[in-house]
Amino acid sequence: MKKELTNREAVRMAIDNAMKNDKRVFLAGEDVGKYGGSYAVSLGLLDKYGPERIIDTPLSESGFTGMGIGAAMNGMRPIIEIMTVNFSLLALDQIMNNAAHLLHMSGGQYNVPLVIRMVTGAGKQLAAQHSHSLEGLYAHIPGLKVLSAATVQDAYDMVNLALADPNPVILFENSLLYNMKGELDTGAEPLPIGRAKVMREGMDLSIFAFGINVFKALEAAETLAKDGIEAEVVDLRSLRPLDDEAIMASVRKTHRVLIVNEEWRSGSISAEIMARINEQAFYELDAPMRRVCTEEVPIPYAKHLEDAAIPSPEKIVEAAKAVMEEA
Amino acid sequence: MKKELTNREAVRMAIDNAMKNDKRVFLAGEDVGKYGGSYAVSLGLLDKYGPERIIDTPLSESGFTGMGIGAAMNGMRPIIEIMTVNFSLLALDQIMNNAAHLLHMSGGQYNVPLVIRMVTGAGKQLAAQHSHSLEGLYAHIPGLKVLSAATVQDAYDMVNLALADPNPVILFENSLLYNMKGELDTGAEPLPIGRAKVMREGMDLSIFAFGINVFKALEAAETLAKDGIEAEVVDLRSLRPLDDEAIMASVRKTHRVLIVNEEWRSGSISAEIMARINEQAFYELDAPMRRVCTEEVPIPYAKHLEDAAIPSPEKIVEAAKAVMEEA
Amino acid sequence: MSLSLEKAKQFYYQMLLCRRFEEKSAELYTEMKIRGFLHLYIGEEAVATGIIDAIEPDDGVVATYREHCHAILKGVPPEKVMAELYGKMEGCSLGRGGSMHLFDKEKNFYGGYAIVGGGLPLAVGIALADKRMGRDRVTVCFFGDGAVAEGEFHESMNLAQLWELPVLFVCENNLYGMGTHIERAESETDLVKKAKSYRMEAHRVDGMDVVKVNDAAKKAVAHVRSGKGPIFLECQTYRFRAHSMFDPDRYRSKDEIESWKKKGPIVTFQKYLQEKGMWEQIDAAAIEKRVEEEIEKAVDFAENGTWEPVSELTKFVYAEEVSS
Amino acid sequence: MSLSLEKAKQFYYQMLLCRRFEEKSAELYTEMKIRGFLHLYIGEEAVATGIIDAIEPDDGVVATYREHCHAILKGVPPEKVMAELYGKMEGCSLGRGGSMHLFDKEKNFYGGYAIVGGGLPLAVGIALADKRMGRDRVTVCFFGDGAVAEGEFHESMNLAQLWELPVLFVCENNLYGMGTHIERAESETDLVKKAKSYRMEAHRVDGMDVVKVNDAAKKAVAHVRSGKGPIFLECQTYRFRAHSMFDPDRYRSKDEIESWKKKGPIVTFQKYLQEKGMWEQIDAAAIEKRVEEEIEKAVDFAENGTWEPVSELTKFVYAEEVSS
Ligand SMILES: Cc1ncc(C[n+]2csc(CCOP(=O)(O)OP(=O)(O)O)c2C)c(N)n1
Ligand SMILES: Cc1ncc(C[n+]2csc(CCOP(=O)(O)OP(=O)(O)O)c2C)c(N)n1
Ligand SMILES: [Mg+2]
Ligand SMILES: [Mg+2]
Repeated sequence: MKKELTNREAVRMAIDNAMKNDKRVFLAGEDVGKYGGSYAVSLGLLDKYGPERIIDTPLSESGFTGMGIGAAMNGMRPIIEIMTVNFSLLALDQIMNNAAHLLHMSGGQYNVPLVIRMVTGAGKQLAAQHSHSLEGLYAHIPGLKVLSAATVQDAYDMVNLALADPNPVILFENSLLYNMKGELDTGAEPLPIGRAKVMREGMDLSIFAFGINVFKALEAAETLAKDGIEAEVVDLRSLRPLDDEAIMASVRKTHRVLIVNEEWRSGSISAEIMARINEQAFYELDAPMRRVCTEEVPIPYAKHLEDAAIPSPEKIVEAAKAVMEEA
Repeated sequence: MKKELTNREAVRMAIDNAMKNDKRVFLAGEDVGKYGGSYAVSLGLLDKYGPERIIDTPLSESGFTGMGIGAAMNGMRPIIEIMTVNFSLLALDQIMNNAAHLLHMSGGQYNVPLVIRMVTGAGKQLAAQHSHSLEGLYAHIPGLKVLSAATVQDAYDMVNLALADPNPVILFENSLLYNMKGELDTGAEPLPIGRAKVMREGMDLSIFAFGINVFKALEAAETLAKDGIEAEVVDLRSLRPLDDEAIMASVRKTHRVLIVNEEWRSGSISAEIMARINEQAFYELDAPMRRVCTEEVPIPYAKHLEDAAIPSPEKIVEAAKAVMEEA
Repeated sequence: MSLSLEKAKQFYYQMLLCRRFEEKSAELYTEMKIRGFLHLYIGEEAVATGIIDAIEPDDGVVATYREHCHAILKGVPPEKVMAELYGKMEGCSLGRGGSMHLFDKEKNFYGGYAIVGGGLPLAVGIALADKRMGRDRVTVCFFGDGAVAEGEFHESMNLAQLWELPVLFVCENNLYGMGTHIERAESETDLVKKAKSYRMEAHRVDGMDVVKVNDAAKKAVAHVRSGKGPIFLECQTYRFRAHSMFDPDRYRSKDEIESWKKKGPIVTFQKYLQEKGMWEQIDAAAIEKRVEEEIEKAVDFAENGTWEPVSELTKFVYAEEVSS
Repeated sequence: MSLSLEKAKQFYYQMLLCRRFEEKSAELYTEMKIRGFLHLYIGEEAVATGIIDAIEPDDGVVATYREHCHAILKGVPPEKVMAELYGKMEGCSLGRGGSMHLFDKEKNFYGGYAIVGGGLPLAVGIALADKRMGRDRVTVCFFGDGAVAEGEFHESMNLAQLWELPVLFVCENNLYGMGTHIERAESETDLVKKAKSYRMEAHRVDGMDVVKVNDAAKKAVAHVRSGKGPIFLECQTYRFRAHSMFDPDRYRSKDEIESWKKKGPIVTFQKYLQEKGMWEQIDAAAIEKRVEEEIEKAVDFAENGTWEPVSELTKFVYAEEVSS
């Protein structure tokens, strides 16, 4: 069945359906209940499922994330909402040392079917402590799967994919996308974890992006098209595992690469993608790869400075042109 | 003055001198005092400086790291020892959101002259939760400086460099190196933060490494030399900032690159180095770059599995040969 | 102990300044002059007013993201705070921090911190430095009831008491952490008991009554300054506005809010002054006028401020020189 | 309440098995058969013995890195524990975990955790799942006095009590976190008070006396199982050996250690049995022999175990199938 709805509604619908169909599923996090979710994602669910399954937690990120891990070890399918990725650092020990490592260190006995949702990204003038993008940090950790939704379809599908997965899955959601509308086909087979998606075909260069930057890249691609440059825009979707096959297929087609992501440049996931292309498709490259990332600066409050710090369609166009101008 | 001593003694001596010469310096962390330091680095210092300056802390990584930040904001020069990097995740919020961001978010008012020392690395059969290498994670954070000592000289110099720096500096120490002897020249001008060091000259390929892997790379280089391959081994030393100039200089000389580091491969600092070489010296490359990292697995306890997980001279030799065999 | 006329005027002026400053900020927020998160302190002014009055300019303050008033009361000029909310270079954090990150080193205002609980360990460290360096200073650390659930609260309480550091912990218990009532966040809602479980001296005070807060603060500061170790003060208060400008405030009743407004800090103080026969003497109208002028000045200052050139973006990521 | 002969034999056997198992492990460590960190429980056996006896096989246990005895007492065969210490595939964690990460899902042994405090939130979650799924189970969570300083302790205590979850928190207070005496780590050394500050029911018990521990545990487990919420038990005990095999044990006096050895759990229990006139009846020599045989068997088993092929290295990073 197809319908149009917002990203926010898509996530909510997926959680709602899961709660309805599987008694093992619960949602826990700060203000997911009575407040309705800090970004209103879970609005209305408390009334429907009650406080035993829509669990408002105290401000104890480490405690309630670890709680989710324990519940997952003991047969449930928790969805833990960490309000934003900025606060997830307080829970990182639990996520890395327990959720991600338990299966291995127990010799295969305890898998952790846990879903952790968190809001990521800058762009709302929330300054240094509330604007992080740390996708690459999480994608570095063996044992985790890491997804980032751009489209409404993925916002919905990824909740389901994550819940169906026997491993801990991190879902990144960008609050700036929550109000974006799109089409959802609830009957469609979801594109699995580990698969990227070509959002726009093009022969001249490949732009790899995920989350909100998919849209910035698409906008840039339109501008580039006016200058006769046909960019292929690939939504990476799955940051761990990365879809090497799709990435290399696009590189083999275009021979030129631009990566767009909102993390601080150094050591961000853009570096890993460049590394893999170097390893797997070196001879396909006609020019140095480039990247548009966030400047290496804690995000400033002032709008013009924040804008200057993060990727924009303009910067993408400029970088794409630079890639094209190389020998 | 030149003398031979161990890595552990070098670190201790540097701390000791700093304590002696600057009343603002103190050392705080778990068991740094009465126990003598979990790796005996600070042995004897409690007797010398008393519990006000050699401060045994409770198990409160976030609390005492944040304490160090506050003390640094208020005129002191704290050295915080986080027993191992594995436990530093509990303090990561303080390190990223406070130590690294304070100067910027205060508009330049509060710098944080804090030194954080931690032991890194695997190789001691300490299994999944006690064997991390997370240098790249820290090197990703703007506002921090990140150093990794391999030699006795650097073990000593880096403590001094870090203490003299007005910014928060993370010092990684590998406990497997603590007993290694080397020559220390206390009179020598230390190589600054941000500078790599060529440890062995070679024309055929560049091997970039840091910490314990410098020695594995040097060992591999000897083996390679027997097969007529002359590897240049570069000790990166400073992981943030990276010494782009030295890296590119070596690439321009050898045209072939191998990176060795003990982090999990994906998203490790090896990726960033590859990315920068792609960006800054793409046309200098004669072959795809390669890397020897830790396998993407939580470190297993069993020795043979742990050995198989982490870099070794044999793996480096093999990878170097593969780099050389390319077109 | 009765208040001097001078103090009475000062408190009334300060609370009114805070109130009007934030009312204006809210207005400017809807006009989109101010952006990001804006957390208003309206209803809680007696706490910061009473506490900060009890310390010296040389003493330090560590605050949260709800810290406009704390900054102003600590001496940060309102115009610099307003310019900060605008994101202008003339702001107290040069426009980099915004509402949640006000700083003023000169005034020993150690900043607003937006990670709940994140400021507490810093306060411990600032106090440790003072103690080690033999300085006579006190550090006041403000935080909310919600922060009490964070591990960092616990670690900080223990460290401060263990090392007997000169910190005054001020818990602004406004009953809610965002939309979560303390009853649903804490198994023990008597926060004084929590502090006592670290052997810390702890008191509860009516946070709507500036005189009571001030009395408690003066005693607490004297204790802390004398080297007897930290103190925990729970100030019972209430926020009249939503958690932030984004909050639709669905989780509490209008009645609850109204009943608290009746005991609001300004009304309460007014009643107190009337009882003491001081109300006429303070000349509220003159104060209101003075406040109005200051706010106007602050807004003007902010409006006329400059935007930092984008070329300066990466300034202040690293300190260049070795600080002494 | 007097102990049955059967129980007496069981406790003596269990404590001796623990003791000898670890003495053997220490030996094997010096022979380099066992590597990594090895944390011995010697001196503290009465705690795990008394507690774990009070729960059912279906109940869960979450432990620390000092958990050989907890695993064995929870039913993990000693040979599987020994094989794990060897790093063999036949180990209870297939050789991947080692001493600090023993696991046995079948026995509801949820594992050994090496990040101090890291197991507590898991215990909260395990118990939450039981409560939500309407299961009658109890989860016992062991941790040391050192863990009490970690933020996770605080967060977990609050969550467990707030949601009235079926967890029994057992604090093994052996006075030291590595080399740091509790007096130098906690501003309040009465740990029962800490638990009470969360409104949690809490008791202190002599952790050197298996009978007392067992009595307290039975009461606590009954309370927890009945749905009345969590309980905190502080067991006062002492470790006779160094913190780990790496620890030169410089931070405490020989005298202190000796004085505690005099009240060691096995000696204490022996005295108890003598007083009750049961000592002869339990036939200590037979038990000693049985234990010896078991240890031998465990070592043989471990010696004859196999090394997992290196090709399997990355197995168990991800679960392949959707678990049901
Ligand atoms: C670690 C962390 N978790 C969550 C948030 C989001 N958040 C901001 S304020 C707040 C409520 C804090 O309540 P309280 O401490 O009582 O302070 P108040 O806002 O009532 O003054 C929350 C959940 C945050 N900023 N930091
Ligand atoms: C978070 C963390 N910090 C530090 C360590 C290193 N460490 C291991 S055990 C230990 C002492 C723990 O003491 P306690 O909780 O009393 O348990 P005990 O060892 O006495 O049984 C320390 C500091 C660790 N494993 N985890
Ligand atoms: Mg509050
Ligand atoms: Mg202990």
